[in-house]
Amino acid sequence: MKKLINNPDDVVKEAMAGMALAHPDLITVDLENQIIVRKNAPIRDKVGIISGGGSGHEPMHGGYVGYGMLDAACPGAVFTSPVPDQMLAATHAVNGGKGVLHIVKNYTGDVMNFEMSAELADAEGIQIASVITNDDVAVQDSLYTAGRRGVGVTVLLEKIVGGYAEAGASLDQVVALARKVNDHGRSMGMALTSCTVPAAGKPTFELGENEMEIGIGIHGEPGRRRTKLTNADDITETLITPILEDLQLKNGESVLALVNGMGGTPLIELYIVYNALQRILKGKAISIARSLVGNYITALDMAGCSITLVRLDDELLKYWDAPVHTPALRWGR
Amino acid sequence: MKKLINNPDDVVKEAMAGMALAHPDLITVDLENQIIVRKNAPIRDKVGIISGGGSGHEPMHGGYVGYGMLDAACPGAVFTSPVPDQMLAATHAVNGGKGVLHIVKNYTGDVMNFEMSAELADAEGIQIASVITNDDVAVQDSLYTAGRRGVGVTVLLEKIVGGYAEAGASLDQVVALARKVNDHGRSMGMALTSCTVPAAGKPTFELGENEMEIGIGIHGEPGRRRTKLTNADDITETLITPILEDLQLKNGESVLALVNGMGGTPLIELYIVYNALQRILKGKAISIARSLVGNYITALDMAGCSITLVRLDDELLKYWDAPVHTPALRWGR
Amino acid sequence: MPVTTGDIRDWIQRSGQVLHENNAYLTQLDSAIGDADHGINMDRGFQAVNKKLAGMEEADISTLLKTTGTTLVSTVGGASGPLYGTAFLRAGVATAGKQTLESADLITLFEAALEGVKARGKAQTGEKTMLDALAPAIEAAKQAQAAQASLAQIVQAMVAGAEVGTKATIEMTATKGRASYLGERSVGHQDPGATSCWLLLQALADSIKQA
Amino acid sequence: MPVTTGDIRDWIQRSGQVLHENNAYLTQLDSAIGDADHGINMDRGFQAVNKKLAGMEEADISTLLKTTGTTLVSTVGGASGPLYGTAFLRAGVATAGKQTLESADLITLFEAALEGVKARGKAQTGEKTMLDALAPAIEAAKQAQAAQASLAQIVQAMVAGAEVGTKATIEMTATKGRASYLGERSVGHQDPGATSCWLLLQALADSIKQA
Ligand SMILES: Nc1ncnc2c1ncn2[C@@H]1O[C@H](COP(=O)(O)OP(=O)(O)O)[C@@H](O)[C@H]1O
Ligand SMILES: Nc1ncnc2c1ncn2[C@@H]1O[C@H](COP(=O)(O)OP(=O)(O)O)[C@@H](O)[C@H]1O
Ligand SMILES: [Mg+2]
Ligand SMILES: [Mg+2]
Ligand SMILES: [Mg+2]
Ligand SMILES: [Mg+2]
Repeated sequence: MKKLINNPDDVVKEAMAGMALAHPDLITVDLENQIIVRKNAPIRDKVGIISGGGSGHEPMHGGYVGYGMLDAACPGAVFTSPVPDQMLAATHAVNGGKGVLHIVKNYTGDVMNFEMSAELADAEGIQIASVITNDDVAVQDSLYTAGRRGVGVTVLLEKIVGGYAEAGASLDQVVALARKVNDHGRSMGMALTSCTVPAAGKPTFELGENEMEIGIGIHGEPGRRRTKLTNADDITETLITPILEDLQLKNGESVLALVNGMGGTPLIELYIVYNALQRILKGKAISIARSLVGNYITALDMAGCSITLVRLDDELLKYWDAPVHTPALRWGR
Repeated sequence: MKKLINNPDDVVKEAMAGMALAHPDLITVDLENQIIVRKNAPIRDKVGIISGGGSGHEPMHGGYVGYGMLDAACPGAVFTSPVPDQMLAATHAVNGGKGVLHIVKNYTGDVMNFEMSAELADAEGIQIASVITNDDVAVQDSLYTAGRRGVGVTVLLEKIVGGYAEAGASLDQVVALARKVNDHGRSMGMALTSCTVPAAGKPTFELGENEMEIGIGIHGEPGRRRTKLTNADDITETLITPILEDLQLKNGESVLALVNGMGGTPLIELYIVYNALQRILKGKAISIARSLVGNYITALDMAGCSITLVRLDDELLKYWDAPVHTPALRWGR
Repeated sequence: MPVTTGDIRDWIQRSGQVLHENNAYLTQLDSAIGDADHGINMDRGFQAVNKKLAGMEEADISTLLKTTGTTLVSTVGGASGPLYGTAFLRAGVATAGKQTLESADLITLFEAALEGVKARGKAQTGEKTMLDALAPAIEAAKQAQAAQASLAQIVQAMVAGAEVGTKATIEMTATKGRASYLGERSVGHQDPGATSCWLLLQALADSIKQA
Repeated sequence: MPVTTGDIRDWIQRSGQVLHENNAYLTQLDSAIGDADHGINMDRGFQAVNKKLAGMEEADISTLLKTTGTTLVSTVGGASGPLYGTAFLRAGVATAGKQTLESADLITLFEAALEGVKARGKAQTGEKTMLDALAPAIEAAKQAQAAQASLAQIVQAMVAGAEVGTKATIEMTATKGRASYLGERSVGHQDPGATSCWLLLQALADSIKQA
């Protein structure tokens, strides 16, 4: 294992400490409770928004704490959902009197831990709502699985509902918009290499020099199938086809697109994928109104990418364009 | 070789096309001349600023084209400096009547190609100035080498002088500030793994599972020495020591710090390095007034990092903080 | 001989050791069909539990089990944290006021744990989870009890039941948890959570044998 | 027999083939002490050159050489682009108006090229660069000329001189170009630019033998 780390057990704490030092104007880090909180939280009369999940997906979620996005993030151990204590502490830290939204990616562990924290907050009389993201089309038979995973849409959703909350929306309104973003979004990912969990010390899976995994999540879980490595055009086609089928996008519709790197893939390759994506969508008369190309929801050092599309309407576009100022996403201020 | 690419020969063109599609509000890409030009260039009565170098260092330089930074970038083939025709075309595209600055990283090829383009532009009567960055302390005996390489300082310099040019400075003033930034900055890098040049198809060098290269550049060149792999704290110490010696930073001084990933190293590790860096500098009463942590000047898919420090004064700080809006760096608007 | 408070404490301590020793093994199993952290998670959780219990010399059986449960919830995370946490919490509730546990008490304890896991995880047996070790273990315990077996024999039967159940997960297609994403590809791999459950029961048997 | 326009055209074409065949080899050499692109660069450049020359049936020696030079400058990049580009440009200037080249003309051509490389690269021999193939090649040519050798023999002498020079770079410490960053670690590796220079001279010899 080759990583820029000290003791594997200290990876999350030290990275959090580093984040706190790098962004003192935006966030504070509570190492005791292992949460990252927006500077000056709680914001009076604003719905508080928290999210969380295993570490290893940086910049998600800590990098999205700040103006116009999240009020707090709860990073678990690497690839392990956080514990209810963290979400409860974060809920306390961001509760400005207008209720708190929990954004939860659909993984058994995340769902259960957030659920337990919501039960505890509820018992204290705090108004809590939870929205679960489940955009990964790689998971097909949701009847026979834990359901579709929450992946790339989570980032876009956090931005959009963060903008809405900043504009003064109520908890119910924020929840409704969050559900809408999730319903309008789908993702699919692939891996060229495995990632290595620091505490495990070796790659989670092995891929041959001419193989790739299609339909992977963001935790080094094996995907739906292993196939022969092909080129960027083919891979983009493979990822986008089930997304388009599932979203049933029609001629003339416009989307928000995320071409996301898994952590070990350089930007030059992601732009090549974006180029292929544009070509394919253009052929179907679907226009990309807004886009992100880069590492936004990663799987440690995995090489690979995922594509996310969210069908846009005026409301979504408005809050996507609203100002945001976080360590990883910033515009308009 | 596992990469998200099509034909290795098309990597640069397709990535440029992808960039153009992803950032139509900021840049236009001239594929014929292989240059990336700021939207609405040339800007009347503003010093035009161009830079360039081999591709494979994304987001540098194309990602830094836009308001408050570069007016054009000239990407060469992967790790190969661009040709004079590109710099000449870019010079034409950005010449707003106040002269054009060429920012050149100190590599034999880059220097010669920029030199030839400047000779050609000069012959046309265009006012040209060149500034060479050479901040890499890994290159020690500049008498017996091609001189220190231009690395991380280049990014910071492009931002600072870009802000200055945007504020209306003359070519002479911009040149003077650029020289100052370069003089005040030093960098050092290391690699955990090699990178793979797409057209070469295999890693440029081989490193054992317990080895690392100290003092690497950004082209997969071997470093000054190969040593046993240690931890993030030790590595940070190793990188920062020669920088501090060379810069002769004194107690109480403040710096702009860049902890840069080489392309294959995830953000979580870079924050760990930043945490170590802060601790070391704090011990020497040097404060980090501003910082960047992320992939800003990369070497394809190489795992590793570099550290850059620039001694700050009010002038540098002012133009660092000035608004910038490019694909890869954005604040203040 | 009934199970004493000391036996329960010994069990939790021993579990910590066993899970520590099997950290890499469980993580390896989780690499194949999950995200390579189950051993790390369980080890972290039981280390925290044993640190916590070390300061609670006077605790009775119910308190020991409940504290184990809350500590697992607070330190494990992932799927196994809430599941094992709930299991131990429910076990603690089911043993409230008991100074020792007879065979019937022990079965009650594990049935409460089983119900807790089912409720929290919304899962059934046959879905390739820890339930597939725990449920057959309880089934085996009941049969042994019906056959007038001793407490020690009942616990041995549980271990045997958990072993059979764990091995049976190899052929199952996962439909719950992370392994479910793999669909058919999950077949051929032993479930990490079932394996840790079997190890926990093995530790209990050793604690009782020891006593 | 003097060198004709056809020989020069054949040389450039042959160089393209040779560099294409040696793309991986030169890149491999550049991996050891550079950035793994020299073969790729030279191959790209000469492909462009030959595409260009294909449309210039009437060009004389000087035009062929100058066009090769400007095309290399415009398509190679890196250190080798300006260096080889300048070399061919200067060679073109030195052969202005010539319909054929006698031995003395050929030596003049290469001396002009050498001066061009030295000026552009601010380098001397002994610094582990292409100069260490080119300079001894010219030295050998002059000696052969002094010994009344035929033009074909002179070119053979150049190839031999370039070979010796290239092999000698193995023991040199680089002080120019990218390899200089390696300091002592550059010793033990043959310089890629010297190697491509030797290959170019070999191609010339083959073109002349062929004619
Ligand atoms: N819904 C569920 N009900 C019961 N057990 C489950 C459920 N989901 C997962 N498990 C168990 O949890 C184990 C995985 O635990 P762990 O790896 O620690 O968590 P995670 O899957 O979040 O990484 C699985 O092997 C399985 O036995
Ligand atoms: N200053 C110089 N003078 C002469 N030749 C040089 C000089 N610098 C480099 N070279 C030659 O250029 C070769 C490298 O060419 P190439 O790999 O194409 O360019 P780059 O080093 O820019 O990647 C070296 O092997 C060396 O022979
Ligand atoms: Mg997990
Ligand atoms: Mg090069
Ligand atoms: Mg797991
Ligand atoms: Mg080279």
